[in-house]
Amino acid sequence: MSPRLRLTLLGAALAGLLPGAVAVIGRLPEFGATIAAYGERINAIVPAERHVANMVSAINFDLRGLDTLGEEFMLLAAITGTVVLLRGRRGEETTDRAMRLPGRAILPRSEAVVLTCRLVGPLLMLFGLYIVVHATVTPGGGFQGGVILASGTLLAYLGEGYAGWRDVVRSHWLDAMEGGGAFLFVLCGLAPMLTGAAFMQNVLPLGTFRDLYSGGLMLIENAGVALAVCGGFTQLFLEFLEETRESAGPEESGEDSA
Amino acid sequence: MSVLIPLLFLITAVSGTAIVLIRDPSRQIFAIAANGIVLTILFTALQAPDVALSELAVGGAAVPLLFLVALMAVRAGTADQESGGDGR
Amino acid sequence: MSAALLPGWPAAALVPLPVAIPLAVCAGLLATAHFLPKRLPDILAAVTALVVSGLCAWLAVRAGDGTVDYWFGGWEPRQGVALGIGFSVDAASGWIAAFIGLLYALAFVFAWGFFAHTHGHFQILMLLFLAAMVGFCFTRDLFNLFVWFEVMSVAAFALTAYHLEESALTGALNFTVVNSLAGFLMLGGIGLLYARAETLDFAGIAASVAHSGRDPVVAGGFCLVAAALMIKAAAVPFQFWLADAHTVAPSPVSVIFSGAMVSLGVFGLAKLSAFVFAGSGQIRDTLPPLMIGLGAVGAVLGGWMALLQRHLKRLLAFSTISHAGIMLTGIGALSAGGTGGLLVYVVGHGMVKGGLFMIAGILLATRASVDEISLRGLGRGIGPAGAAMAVAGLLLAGLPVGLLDQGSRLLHGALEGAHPYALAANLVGAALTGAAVLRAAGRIFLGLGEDPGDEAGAPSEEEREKADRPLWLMLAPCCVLLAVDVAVPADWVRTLAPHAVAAFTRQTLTGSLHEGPAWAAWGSVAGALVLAAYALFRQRLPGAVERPLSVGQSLPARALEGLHSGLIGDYVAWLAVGLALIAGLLALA
Amino acid sequence: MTWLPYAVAAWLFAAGLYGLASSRNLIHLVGCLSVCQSATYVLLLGLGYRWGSIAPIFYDHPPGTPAVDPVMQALVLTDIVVGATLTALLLVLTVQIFKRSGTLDPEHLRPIRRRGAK
Repeated sequence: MSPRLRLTLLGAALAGLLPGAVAVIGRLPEFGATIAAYGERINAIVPAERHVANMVSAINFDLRGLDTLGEEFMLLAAITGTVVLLRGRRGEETTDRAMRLPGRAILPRSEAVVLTCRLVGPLLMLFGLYIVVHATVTPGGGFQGGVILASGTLLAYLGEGYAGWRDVVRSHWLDAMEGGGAFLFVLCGLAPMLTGAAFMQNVLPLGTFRDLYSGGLMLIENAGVALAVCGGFTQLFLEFLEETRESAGPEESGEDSA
Repeated sequence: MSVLIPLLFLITAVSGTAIVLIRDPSRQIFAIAANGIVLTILFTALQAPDVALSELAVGGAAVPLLFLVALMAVRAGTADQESGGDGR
Repeated sequence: MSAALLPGWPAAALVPLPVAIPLAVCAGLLATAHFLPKRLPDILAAVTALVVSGLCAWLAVRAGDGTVDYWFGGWEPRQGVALGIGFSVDAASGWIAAFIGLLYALAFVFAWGFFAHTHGHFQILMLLFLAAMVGFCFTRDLFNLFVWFEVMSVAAFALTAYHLEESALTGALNFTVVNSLAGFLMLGGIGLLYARAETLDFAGIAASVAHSGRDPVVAGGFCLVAAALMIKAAAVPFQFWLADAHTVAPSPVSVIFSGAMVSLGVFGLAKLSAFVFAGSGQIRDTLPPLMIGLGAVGAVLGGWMALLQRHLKRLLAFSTISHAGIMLTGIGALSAGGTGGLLVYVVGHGMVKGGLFMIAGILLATRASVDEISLRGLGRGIGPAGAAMAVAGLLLAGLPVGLLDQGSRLLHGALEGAHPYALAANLVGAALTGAAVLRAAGRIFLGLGEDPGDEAGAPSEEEREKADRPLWLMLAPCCVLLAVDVAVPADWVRTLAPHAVAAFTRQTLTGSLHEGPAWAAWGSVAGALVLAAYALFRQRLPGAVERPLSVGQSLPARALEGLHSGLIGDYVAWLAVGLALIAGLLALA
Repeated sequence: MTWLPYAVAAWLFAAGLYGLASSRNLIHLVGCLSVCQSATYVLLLGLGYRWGSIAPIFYDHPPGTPAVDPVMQALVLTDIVVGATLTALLLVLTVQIFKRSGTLDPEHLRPIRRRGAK
């Protein structure tokens, strides 16, 4: 199809959908008037039953923990896929040379950048850790904290440079971290079954409401997620940044990737 | 609040449309990051701090970074090609 | 059988295991793959898939006439309202999951050593894919269904591009964009349904849908969710991604794509329309024209396109579109026979199509090509593969033996009275795809058909896969699949089907299911043989007969090939058209 | 006003579809897909909001205070993860496509070509 024909087709289809969309929007509950019974019920019963303050964490790690398990493995699939697709051609070897664009001057990293990164990096990681451990009481949790922790390691890249970063961050350790975190999460599901409870049933002592140690099993699941997400995102950044390197030798052909 | 939230929804619509309309990827990155920030503010206003925090980490930082790196990789490839490097 | 071995165990306690075990194995593999010996991931993956298959079969037996319900986290419903996520295993879902496990185990055997130096990444992605499919079959929670839908998609995207050729990457990109849009549509639909039903549990939504009468919000939710599942099921006009993705994926992955992933889209749609949306009159009135119309068009279009291909995997991909169309007509029949036929057909088709993709993989590995015309006569040294391909082709065409045939007979029975055109389209689709496979088998293994017809102008691409496996190792899983399809006792299926359908649709049902006429199967087999013979021996026909035939065939052929342009923008436009079509039919109903 | 969030969601999805259909650069196309996705965030959170309610975190307020719907927030959290994974995968595909074919224009890419057309 020519681009014009295609856009005409799309326009016609969207115009055809318009009355339907208007009808649906007209009959949806008024914005801000009420919330669904499911959410209302959870708000009503979970603080007492699970001793946690953050309902979203309670849903993610307890009531609907299976969704989070799936989500965790979706992330694992995507990162494994990214690794497979990016490494396919360049293999697993790493280069410690930085990329050079012809015609661009090579600037040494300024003292200020190095210093800022050395200061901000640890602070960011501390903040990430705070977010992780406070999952059940304040906003945030393993996922958000994990991403922030991964960004912290990224700052090490900005501050220490590529070679230094590559020295610190080893790819198969990240694999182990990611897989281990995910494994811990599955284990949190399977272990209660040994005691005769249901998959992912919260069998641990629940702790006291609004306390850091509240939520029982949720805390371990949360740690697993944090570990997996932090390892996964660092791996993701690492593999992506690798793409901007110049390859050391002649590239092998794509055939070997099969 | 009753003025702020509709306004934020409208800004979201505008910033999303901007991503579509800015066709140069190197400038689109800014629109993507801006959209991430706008969504973060909207989510905060909608009383969803958990979601806002993830959107800030993912949509405001991680995703624009991935776009940036992809763009750099493509640029490096283009430079290779121009200088007769290993690009095809 | 296993029920007798483990009589005292509560069936319900094991429901989460078929999902949790592959997940645990794949997390463990990822964490330790760097240190493991080379063959271990292969063995571990195949064993895991077999264990999953066994567990699912056992659950299916235990489910019997009812369902095995399980609530995660111990969140049982209170006052009839679900709080957590539940799995609900009925016999049909259980057997389909068991079949999927078996298909994976055989695909792992088929791919033995093929992906050895990737640190188990291939096995990790495949096991995730398996866990997601089992979760998709068992869940009774709409958002959980979406989660498994997405895990399935993400694993599939990465597996498609595994070869890293330009064609593989572009095919994977089209696949990813279209199926991501499917995910967003589904989530939008979930939002609408949640706004109306205020719960995510299937039973809760079903109750709310039944009460709400003619409600645009429910109809909109159905429209979005159905569109998402139809994209996965490659229904016309959402089918474009399939031909691209299945053509370029590594053959063990294509086995899973065509054998299980596409049919699961139909399976999900059947479950939702029979269980969740059964109470809405508007949706019940929409289903027959929508599913039968699109299904019939898909059956014929896919079959025709298959006949026009020379790239073997692309040929099989189009035949999958055709068979997915045939399955969709089963949903449109709105009867127990239609649903039952569709469920049996899913399993039978998966076995035959999986076997065929394995044969394509064998040709790739031993003859370094999948191009039918350049392979002409080159298959002589691997006769057993040729025999398997011919048998599979006849089964696809409707040879009256085995599971696939039982499924089609039930479908024919359901369509016979009210929808004769759909019955005809099903027969034509089966004949066309069977003819395409038989023609390819004749040309490759017997060296027939030196004068190619329209297929000579079809797109093709050189491709090869590593030839490091003995022939028997690749042929054995293929033969097992075909043998299981043929050997499953017909009486067992005949007695199981009515109960399984009743439990699947959560309705009570009496009597056996009506089977279609016997001439239908022979008709489509004869049609396939005639078409294949015409394609292979066309040069022997007198010119006066041959010329008008081939001109009449060529014109629509070129137009159809032009539609499948491979451009992502076109696919997005067609997606919007399909969405508008569903919405329009809902508005008219 | 009562319909604004839903209309914004529909608008974003349509705008994203337009971008996908008209894009001439794969990186731009990936951005457009994320616009389609932000439509789902807006729809879900819009459905889960209630005027005058607190966030569903009973730390500063005692349990029982009217709060917005936590389920929708949990769903959007998952959705954000989906978005990040899809973006990463698509960008990888884009980078690799560019390396193989030297172009980012979807109009010049075909998953499979006619014989001799290359």
